[in-house]
Amino acid sequence: MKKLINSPEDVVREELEGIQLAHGDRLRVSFDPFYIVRKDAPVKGKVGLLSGGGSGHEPMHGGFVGAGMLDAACPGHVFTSPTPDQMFEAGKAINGGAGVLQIVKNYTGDVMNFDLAAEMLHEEGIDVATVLTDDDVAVKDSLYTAGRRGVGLTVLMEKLLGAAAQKGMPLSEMKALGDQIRASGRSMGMALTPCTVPHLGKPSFELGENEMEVGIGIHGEPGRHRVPVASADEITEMLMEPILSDLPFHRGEQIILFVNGMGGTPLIELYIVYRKAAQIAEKHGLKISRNLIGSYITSLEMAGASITALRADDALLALWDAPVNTPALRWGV
Amino acid sequence: MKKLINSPEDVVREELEGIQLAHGDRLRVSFDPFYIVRKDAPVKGKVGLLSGGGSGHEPMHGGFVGAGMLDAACPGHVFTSPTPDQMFEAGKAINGGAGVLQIVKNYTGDVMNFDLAAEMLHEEGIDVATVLTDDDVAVKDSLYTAGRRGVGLTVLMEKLLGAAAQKGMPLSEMKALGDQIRASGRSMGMALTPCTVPHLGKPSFELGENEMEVGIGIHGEPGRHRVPVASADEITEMLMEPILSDLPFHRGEQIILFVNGMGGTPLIELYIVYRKAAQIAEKHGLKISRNLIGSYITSLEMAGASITALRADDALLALWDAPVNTPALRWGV
Amino acid sequence: MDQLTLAQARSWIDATASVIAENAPHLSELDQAIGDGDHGANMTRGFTAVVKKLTDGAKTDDLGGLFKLVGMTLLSSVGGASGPLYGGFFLDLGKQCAGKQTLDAQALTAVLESGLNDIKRRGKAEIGDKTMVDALTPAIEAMKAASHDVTSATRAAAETARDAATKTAPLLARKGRASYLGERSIGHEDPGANSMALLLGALAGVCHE
Amino acid sequence: MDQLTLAQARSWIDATASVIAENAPHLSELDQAIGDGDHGANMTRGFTAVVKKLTDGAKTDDLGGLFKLVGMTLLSSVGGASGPLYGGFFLDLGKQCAGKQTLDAQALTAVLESGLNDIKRRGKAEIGDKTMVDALTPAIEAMKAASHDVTSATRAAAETARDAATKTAPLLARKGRASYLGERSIGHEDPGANSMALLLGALAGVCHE
Ligand SMILES: Nc1ncnc2c1ncn2[C@@H]1O[C@H](COP(=O)(O)OP(=O)(O)O)[C@@H](O)[C@H]1O
Ligand SMILES: Nc1ncnc2c1ncn2[C@@H]1O[C@H](COP(=O)(O)OP(=O)(O)O)[C@@H](O)[C@H]1O
Ligand SMILES: [Mg+2]
Ligand SMILES: [Mg+2]
Ligand SMILES: [Mg+2]
Ligand SMILES: [Mg+2]
Repeated sequence: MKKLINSPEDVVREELEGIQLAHGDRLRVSFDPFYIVRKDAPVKGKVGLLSGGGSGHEPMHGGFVGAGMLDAACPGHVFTSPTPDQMFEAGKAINGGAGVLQIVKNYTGDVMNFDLAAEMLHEEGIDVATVLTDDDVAVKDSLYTAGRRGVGLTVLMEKLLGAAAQKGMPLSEMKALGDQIRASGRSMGMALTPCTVPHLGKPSFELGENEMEVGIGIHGEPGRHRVPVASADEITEMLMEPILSDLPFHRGEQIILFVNGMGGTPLIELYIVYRKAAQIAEKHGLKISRNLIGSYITSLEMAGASITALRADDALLALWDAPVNTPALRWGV
Repeated sequence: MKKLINSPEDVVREELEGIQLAHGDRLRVSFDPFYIVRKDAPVKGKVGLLSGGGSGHEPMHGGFVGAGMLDAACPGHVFTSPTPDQMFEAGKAINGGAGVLQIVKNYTGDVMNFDLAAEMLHEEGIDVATVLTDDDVAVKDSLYTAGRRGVGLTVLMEKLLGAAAQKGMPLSEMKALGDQIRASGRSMGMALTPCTVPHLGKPSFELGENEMEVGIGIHGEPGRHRVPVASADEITEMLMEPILSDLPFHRGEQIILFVNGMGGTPLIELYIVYRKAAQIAEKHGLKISRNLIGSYITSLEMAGASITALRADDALLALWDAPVNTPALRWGV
Repeated sequence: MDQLTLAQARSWIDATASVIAENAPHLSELDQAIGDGDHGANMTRGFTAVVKKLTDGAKTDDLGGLFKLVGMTLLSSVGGASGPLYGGFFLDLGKQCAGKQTLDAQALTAVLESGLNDIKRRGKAEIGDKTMVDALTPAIEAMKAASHDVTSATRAAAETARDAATKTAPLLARKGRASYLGERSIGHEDPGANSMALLLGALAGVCHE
Repeated sequence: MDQLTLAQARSWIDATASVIAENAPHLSELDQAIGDGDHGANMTRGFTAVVKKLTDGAKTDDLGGLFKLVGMTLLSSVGGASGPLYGGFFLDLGKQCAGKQTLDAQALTAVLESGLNDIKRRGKAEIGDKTMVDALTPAIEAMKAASHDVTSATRAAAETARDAATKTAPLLARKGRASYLGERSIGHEDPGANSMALLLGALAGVCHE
């Protein structure tokens, strides 16, 4: 295992120290328990937007804390959901009187921990609502599983709900908007290489020199199919077709198209994937109204990519265009 | 070789097609010869800022084209300097009457090709000046070599000169400012893994499971020392000490500190490196006035990091803070 | 042995911490095959935190207090799916044992069954879904069938759980991370069933001495 | 053979293109050891573009026109360090040969020496710096010493360049990318010296037939 770390136990704490040193002008880091919060929190009268999850997906979620996006993020250990006390403390820190909305990726651990936190916040007299993301079309028969996983859509969800909160949307409307976004987005990912969780020291799965894994999540877990390595165009088709046919997306619709790197894939390759994805979208009669290309929701150093498509109307696009000022996503300010 | 590509020959063209599809609203891509240019070029009365170099360092340079940064970028083949006809055509496209400034990384190939382009532009009646970057302290005895390499400082140089150009600074002052920046910044990099140039299909060098390469450039070339893998803190010291002692930086000075990923290193590790780098800077009595953390000047999928420190006064910081609107670097707008 | 005492319960927690730490690599390996490879680290982190609190002198006057402390600590240190499940399990044990200093075999069985129900309520898993429920459910049935002393009841539980954990291998996972693998989850033992077997093994160990 | 003709010069370019393409993997391997591994691809891309232009019927009425076309094409298709160096070299040959249909051995030697000087001026490399200069310089000396016919002069050049390219291995690189390696550049042949030897080998080949 080759990593720029000191010791596996210290990875998250030292990362947070780095974030505090780098962005201390606008973020505050709590070390007991771990969370990252806007320095100006709580913003009075604004719904506090809270997310979190295992570490190893950077910049998500900590890199998305700031005006126009998250108010706080709770990092767990690498690939391990955070604990309820983190969300509870973070939730209290960002409650400006209008309640707290939790954005939770649909994993058993995340859901149960956030549920407990919601109970605790509720007992504290704070209004809490929760929006799930479960956009991964690679999870089939989701009725007989823990359900679809939350993946790339989470990034778009955090941006869009962040803008809505900043505009003063009340909690109940935010929750409805979140559910609408949840219902309008689909994703799928693949890996050319596995990744190595620091405290394990060996790759999450083995892949031959000519194999790739299609339908992976974001936790270094193997996917559903192991197939021979294919060209970028073929891979993009393998991801786009299930995404587009699942929702399904209809001719004439507008979408936000998000091509995401898994951490170890260079940007030059993501543009090659975007090229084909855009061509496929066009072939399906979809209009790409906005796009995002880069490594925003990652699996450590895994090489691979995921694609997310979100059906968007003008209201959603206006939220997308609203100013955002976070370490990892910034425009309009 | 596992890559999200179709064929090695098509990598750059297809990447450019992706960029055109993704950012066609604000950039224009020329395919014969290859260059990326602001859609609103030439900007009348403004110095046109031109850079370029081999591909494989994305987002540099193409991702830095836009208001407040580059007017055009010329991508060569992977790790191969572009050709004079590219710079010549791009230079003509961005000349708004105030001349063209070329930012050139100090590599034999880049320097000679940009020199030829400068001659051609000059013959066309366009004022041309050139600023070199040669900030890599890993290159020793630079009098007996092709000189120091241009690495991380190039990103900061493009941002700062981009802001100066946007403010209407004339060419001669821009050249002087560029030379000042060149004299005030130093960098050094290291690799945990090599990278694979697509048309070669095998890694640029071999590294044992317990080896790393210190003093690498950005072209997959081996560095000057091969040493056992060390902790993030030790590695950061190996990079910071030569950087700080070379210029040298003095107690009480302000710096912009840039921790850069080589392409395959996840952000979580870069923050761990930043943490130590900031501690070392503080120990040396330096004030980090601004920072940049991310993979901005890369070597394909190489795992590793580089650090750049640039001495900065308030005038430079104002240029840093000025609005920039490019695919890869954006703030204030 | 007729009763599980507070001192023994405390030893149970210590023994669990040791056996979990020892088997952490194995638990993580199981989790790496069908999950995300952190189960060993998660459980070790949790029980290390518990032992630290106890060693640092956290006051626990009765079984209820002890189990509540264990539950709260697991909840705030484990994370993942197992954190709320094991945390909730011990919190439930704590509720059942409020004010109690000892448990006889029958009471112990009832208390563990209540804990099982908390796990099932929270995780919505049924028997056969390839989770820790598959180890705990038959273990409790075995306790009911065993003779009415704590030593043999817990030994029955431990042996049954051990066996049941192994038998999760051929199951198709329907809950938790492993469920994403579909058919590919078949052939691997469930990590949580294994940690549950270790927990019950540690219980049998202290009740045997 | 007394004279290099336009037709032979044209064959020289074709032969160079073939031999460069054949040896591209080797050239890139050499460049990967002490550079960035693109020399084979760079040179192949360049000469393929040249041959395409010629096959597509680009008009070249004399040696000057032919070499100018080669130079311009290399300049706009090779990139890297070798692009301006080989491009400039052929542009210089073009200037020297403007209006000429043939070159005798002495004239050919003088023209190549002028090209060498262009390379040295542009790249600022001296003999011993471990570059293409180390192959071309002794080759020109050998031509001067050889008997005054094109066949033996070019054969001497080719053999000497071949030998000199091999002898770049023990040198410490002082120019180009390889110079960054310092001592570690020792023990590897220079890629550009090798491509130069191929170029001169191709020349000897067409002058021999
Ligand atoms: N819904 C559930 N009900 C009961 N047990 C579950 C459920 N989901 C997961 N588990 C148990 O949790 C174990 C995994 O725990 P752990 O690896 O620590 O958490 P995570 O899956 O979040 O990484 C599984 O092996 C399984 O026994
Ligand atoms: N300054 C120089 N003068 C003469 N030849 C040089 C110089 N720099 C590099 N070369 C030659 O160019 C060759 C490398 O060419 P190439 O790999 O195509 O370009 P790059 O080094 O830009 O990747 C070297 O092997 C060397 O022979
Ligand atoms: Mg986990
Ligand atoms: Mg090159
Ligand atoms: Mg797990
Ligand atoms: Mg080269």
